Amino acid sequence: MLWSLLVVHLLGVAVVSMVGARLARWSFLVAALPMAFSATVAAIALVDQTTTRAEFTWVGPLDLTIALRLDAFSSFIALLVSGIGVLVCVYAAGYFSASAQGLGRFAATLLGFSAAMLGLVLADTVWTMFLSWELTSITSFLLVGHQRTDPVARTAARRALVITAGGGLVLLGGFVVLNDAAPGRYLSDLEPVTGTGATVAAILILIAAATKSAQVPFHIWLPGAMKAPTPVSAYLHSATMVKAGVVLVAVASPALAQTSVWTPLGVTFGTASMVWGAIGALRHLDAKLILAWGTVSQLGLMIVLLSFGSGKAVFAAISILFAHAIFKAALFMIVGEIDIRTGTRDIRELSGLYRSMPLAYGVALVSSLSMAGVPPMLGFPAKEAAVEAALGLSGGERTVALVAIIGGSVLTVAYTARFILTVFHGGNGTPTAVAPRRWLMAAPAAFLGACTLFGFAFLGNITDWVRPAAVTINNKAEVYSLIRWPGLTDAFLISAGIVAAGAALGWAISRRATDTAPRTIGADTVDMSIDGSITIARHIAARVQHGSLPGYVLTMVAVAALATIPFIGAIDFDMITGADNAAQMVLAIFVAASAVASTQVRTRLGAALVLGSVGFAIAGLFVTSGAPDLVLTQLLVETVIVVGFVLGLGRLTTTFPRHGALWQTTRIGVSLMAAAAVAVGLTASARGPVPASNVERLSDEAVSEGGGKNVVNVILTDIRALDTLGEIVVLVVVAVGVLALLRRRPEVVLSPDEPSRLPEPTDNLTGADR
Amino acid sequence: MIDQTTGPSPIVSLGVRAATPLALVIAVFVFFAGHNRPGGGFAAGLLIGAVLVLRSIAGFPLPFRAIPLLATGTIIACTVALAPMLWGNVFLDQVVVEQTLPLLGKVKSGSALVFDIGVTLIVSGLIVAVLDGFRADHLATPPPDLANEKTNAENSS
Amino acid sequence: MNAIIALAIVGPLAASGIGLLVRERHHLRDAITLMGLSATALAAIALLIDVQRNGTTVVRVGGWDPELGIVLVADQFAALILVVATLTILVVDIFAIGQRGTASTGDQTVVGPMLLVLTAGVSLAILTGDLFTLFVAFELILVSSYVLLTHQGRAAQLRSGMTYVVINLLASTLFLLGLAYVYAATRTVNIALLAERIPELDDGVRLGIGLWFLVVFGTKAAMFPLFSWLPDSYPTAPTTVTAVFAGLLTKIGVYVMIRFHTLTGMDDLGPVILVAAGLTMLVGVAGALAQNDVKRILSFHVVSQIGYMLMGLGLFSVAGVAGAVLFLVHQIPVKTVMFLVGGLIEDDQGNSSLDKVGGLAARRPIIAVLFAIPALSLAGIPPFSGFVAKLSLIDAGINAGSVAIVVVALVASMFTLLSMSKIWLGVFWREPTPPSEPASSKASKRTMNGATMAAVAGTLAVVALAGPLWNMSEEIARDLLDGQTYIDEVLGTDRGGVASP
Amino acid sequence: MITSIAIALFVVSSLCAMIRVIRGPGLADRVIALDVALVALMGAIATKAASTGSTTYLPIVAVVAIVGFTATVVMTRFLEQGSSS
Repeated sequence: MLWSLLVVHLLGVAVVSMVGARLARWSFLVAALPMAFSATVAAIALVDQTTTRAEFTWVGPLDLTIALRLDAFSSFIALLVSGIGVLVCVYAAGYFSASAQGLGRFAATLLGFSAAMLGLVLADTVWTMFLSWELTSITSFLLVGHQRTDPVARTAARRALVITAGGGLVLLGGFVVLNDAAPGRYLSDLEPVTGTGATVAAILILIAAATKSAQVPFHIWLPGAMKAPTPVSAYLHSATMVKAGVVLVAVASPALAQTSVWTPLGVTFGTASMVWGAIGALRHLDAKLILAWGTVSQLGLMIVLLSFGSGKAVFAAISILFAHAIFKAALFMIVGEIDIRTGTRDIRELSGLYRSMPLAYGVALVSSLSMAGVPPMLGFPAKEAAVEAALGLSGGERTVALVAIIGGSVLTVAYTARFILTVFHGGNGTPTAVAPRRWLMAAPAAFLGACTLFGFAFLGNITDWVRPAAVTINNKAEVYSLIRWPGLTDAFLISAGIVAAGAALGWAISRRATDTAPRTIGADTVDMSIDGSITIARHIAARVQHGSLPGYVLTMVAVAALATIPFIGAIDFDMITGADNAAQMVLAIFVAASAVASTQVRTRLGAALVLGSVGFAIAGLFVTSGAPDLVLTQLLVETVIVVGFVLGLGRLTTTFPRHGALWQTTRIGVSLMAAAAVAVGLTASARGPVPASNVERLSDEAVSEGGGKNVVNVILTDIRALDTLGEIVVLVVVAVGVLALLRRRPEVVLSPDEPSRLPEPTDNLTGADR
Repeated sequence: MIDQTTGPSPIVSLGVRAATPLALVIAVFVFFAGHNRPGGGFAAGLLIGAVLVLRSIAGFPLPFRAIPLLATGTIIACTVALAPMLWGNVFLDQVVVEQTLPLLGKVKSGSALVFDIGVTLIVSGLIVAVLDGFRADHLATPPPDLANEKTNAENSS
Repeated sequence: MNAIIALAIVGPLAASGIGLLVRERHHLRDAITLMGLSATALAAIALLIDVQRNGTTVVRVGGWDPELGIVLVADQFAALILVVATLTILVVDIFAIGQRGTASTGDQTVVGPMLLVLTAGVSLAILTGDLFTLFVAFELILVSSYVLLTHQGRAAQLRSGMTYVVINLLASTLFLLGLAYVYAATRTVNIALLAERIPELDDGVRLGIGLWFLVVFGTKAAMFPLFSWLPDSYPTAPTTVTAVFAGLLTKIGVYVMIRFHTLTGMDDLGPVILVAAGLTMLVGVAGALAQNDVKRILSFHVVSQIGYMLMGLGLFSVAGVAGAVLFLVHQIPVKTVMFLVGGLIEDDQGNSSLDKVGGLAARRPIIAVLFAIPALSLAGIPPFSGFVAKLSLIDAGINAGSVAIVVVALVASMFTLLSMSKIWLGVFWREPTPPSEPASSKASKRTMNGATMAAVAGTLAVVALAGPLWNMSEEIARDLLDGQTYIDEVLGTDRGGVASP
Repeated sequence: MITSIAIALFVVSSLCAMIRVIRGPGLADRVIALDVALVALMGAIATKAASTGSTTYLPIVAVVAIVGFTATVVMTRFLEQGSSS
């Protein structure tokens, strides 16, 4: 059953992305179908209060299980996600013009996002949640950057991606730690844990939640994301994605609320966001940004309540989450409608809209009152519950909670008042010119407005839904309910004071004319640190990837030489003897002398010949060791190499280029290091005791099994014939390569201004000989 | 000083002609000697290669193309590697046959010897390829007009 | 099974010989290449099935005793990697055949045979139980890849080919020296015997050998600070070649490193490997961020991702090594796909520079999807294969208490995503740029898209099979770290005369 | 005894030639010197073979003779061309 939800969504994504190009904006209506289906399923589960689960094991030993659970809490949130999704889709069909491009893709992505969000809500294991979490980041990146030719949208999308996906990695760390600390299989039955692991997990999970739910200081991506088309803002940035952090905190709190950091850190995040978000909402001039900052503030309130985690607080948080989703989606829709119908969202240019857009005004007013927590709107009992919750705490927590909630709420009322006053009542009296109403846009907003209004009438039913949801998080939430008229309680008096103070403040601020649009503090910092890390990366890359082959070779040789350090201690000095006989000694000295001499020869051919003499002398060493086959091969190979040099040298300059003294010294130094390293390595590894040599056995079996007296030959053609087979194919490839490379006229000739990365400058490497 | 336009002197040419069969005989000897003495397919291949280098310098055209030689060598070696499996043995297993050949007397030859033929073909093929690739014939007959060639190259690039 | 192992190694070699003979007849040559590669891939699959059912197969080549001759060992690790590797090469070859219809230049006659030799080298490197044969396999891989790298004969290719071949030949030289050390100390190059004898050596010698081979294999694997040859050479090569290189070559280095360093009990090198792993991740990803061309970005990612596998190895725990094995399995197809997509972009636009290409998401949505899946996988975003692999490594890291490397891994992941978004923003968004002229034929586009899709399907298969793959990886890791299983399998439990004195 | 002296003399002459290879100064000097060194080496091997009756090293002499000759010819050819262009 639960899988079918996701399957239907994914099928929808496939269908919409295939036929979307033809359907244009009607593809949103197709995309609404799966959402409607899951909304129905969620609603049924909510009303029946049933719990359904589904799971499949992906990688058992890693605890990688994908499990879904539709219970009181998740069906409640899922209903919000899918229900508002349906409305947003309808709204989007009206929002976009018939000629807009790429709507099929957009609708498919929106549906994909909805599926991810559904997964996140239903997740019952950490990895299900993480998977959905990351998918929401990715799909929202695509949605925010919908206007892909607009650089501002691209930057905003990148910023959102970096912050939310970065938060995702923090979450990954948090979940791994949590999995270790709290070895429960399902999120729904995590036991409370404490200790270092739990504390680390708590910190990481709260940070992750803060990035997603746009909590200060991670909120900076949210205002930028307003660049997205308004349906996206209405859906992602009010009702759903930003709630992901809240859901995470809610789900993780049973396990982690006992840790010492949980409440302080969560409350800090939340309070800061409440205050700073509200201040932002009071400063900005773009109606949509005002709402976005308001969202930051409201989310802060939910995080504060969930962080306190008392029964009342959880109950209040879920109530606010519910109310907020409804009124904020409606408000975004209205702002989008204003944008489409007047061509602007700047509050300085809007004038007298309360007359020219009466329906929108009505909906906005209802929703705003709900946001401010004024009866008879849904927001009122929710806010009331929050104040009650604060009053229900004790000691220092009570003070902190009261100050935070009262302060935040006053500011909330203030920016709400400012919003209504400036957007609808502002201006010079002459109403802004307004295009005709589009019913597809107006209807969903109106529906949400009605919900806010009628929700107040059906508080009993809503309580029946919210309470079990809250109980899922904290089983002490049982006793609370949303109350229409509480009487003159402390909480009510406080609420009344909040509204009065906030309204006055809002009115005062809305009178003040501000001319310059404020900037989002910190957004530049993010962009700068992204660009800055790219710059740093460039420096690092230029350092290590300098393109000089001799440099690479030197690095490699030096590293190899360092690798022989452990050998030094293992050298057995007693074992070292001189030569076996005089000839060996003479030849060895000669080899060394020739090797040194080869570095002093200025002409290439000369160097080749001197190296040849090294080879011949080594053949002599083989003679003294009684290895005739090696002598033969060595001599042949040396000769062929010299001949090859002669043939090839026609293409190079005849003399070596000269180098600076420093370079020369470095090269000599590294060469000596390499020589020492090889000597050390061989001396050390040849120390005893070694297993007896198997040469005897080799020569016996070579004759008996291999049928040859020449052991070397038997080794080559029989015992290790596979190696020989490999090596002769190497020769074949070399031959083919020689032909392929040299027998063709080169397409490009090295131009002199290109920096050469070759070890030696060459005049005619590519062999332009025809 | 040799006249550059006509290639090497008749003496070199004659010397090379004389050396060719001699070297080839030695190559055959070395090839068969390999089983019990220094030598084998690799040395034989290099010897044949040396002959080819000599001939090439003396102005004789190369008698083979490299790639067929290389390909044949590879196929022979691989066949020898795989053949024992037809008889249900491990691959690259050795099959020894004893027989008497003219001049060489009693020779114990096995699949290793066939394998060695592959080695020889490939080694000499490599040398042909190198000669071909480096256009060793230029060493024998220098381009008619080096200066002219250079200007052509510059014009075309 | 003996026949199948032989087929996996000698088969492609023989096919390359035949391919060379008929190299001028394009269709025949392509058919032979395709057949050779398919046969190898089928052999690999058969091998994996057999190993699953009947356990490790050991072939004593030519019937010689392991003390003297060569053994080929098809254990689970080898069979698994062989399957992934051969399938990858097969897909790339199909892509290459499709590309033949495009404007790409160069001597195409040798590509097929060289690809076959490369395959044989890879098979040999994976299957061999002998350190010297491993050297031979490396040589096969090196020379064939050098020819593949430079066969178009462009100046930039020749220049980077020089870097490639010089560094790798130097690595071969170091390998030979390492063989000398090993043989001097233990009188054998058989890996099973080494697994038995190396741990008994004097600590100095043992660590010296371990470090030395770390340098050798590290160069092949492009480990910091030995990776510089890779980003210089890969981007210049033709697409198909880079795809194979990126998918396979460095991974073979990692494969042998995992095998050698675990079997010979180099646990005390763990910290060194971890430091190298962290630096590899960070420097690699920094390099990627700095680039402005798709292929160059991807090349640096090859380096960066190596760090993750090294991390798994460096932990020297069952979970860590298993994570490294799983990461290896995931990386091979993912890296290949990414470069194939780079090839598709190049085919469409004539180049892959972020500054010159744009708007592909609108014009060629298929390419966008084909890019997005492996890109997300690379960044470790679930549900793609990279996530499972990365999760297993991070889990192992935390369990081992190596928090520093976990943090580095996460940070590197972050930057990986950032650089992927850089490609996305540059290539797929922005104003569309006109396609290159002349456009490739429909048929060749279809083949190339099809091959890329098959490879993407491969990466998705890793996702779907993550469970069984993890179980296999864990078993592999346990056997590697234990060592005795491998020794017994290769040498036999009753080894009268073979035992070391 | 005689054999030893003969071989020693061959080795000494070979070494002398090698010194010429290293010191040069001209390319032609090096080429000729390398040839001399090879011939001396062949002489030494042949003497050894004659005195012991062992034929083990004889193929080497034959091969080295042919190959050494080839190498010298090639290098001469190269020198010739180098001087002409």
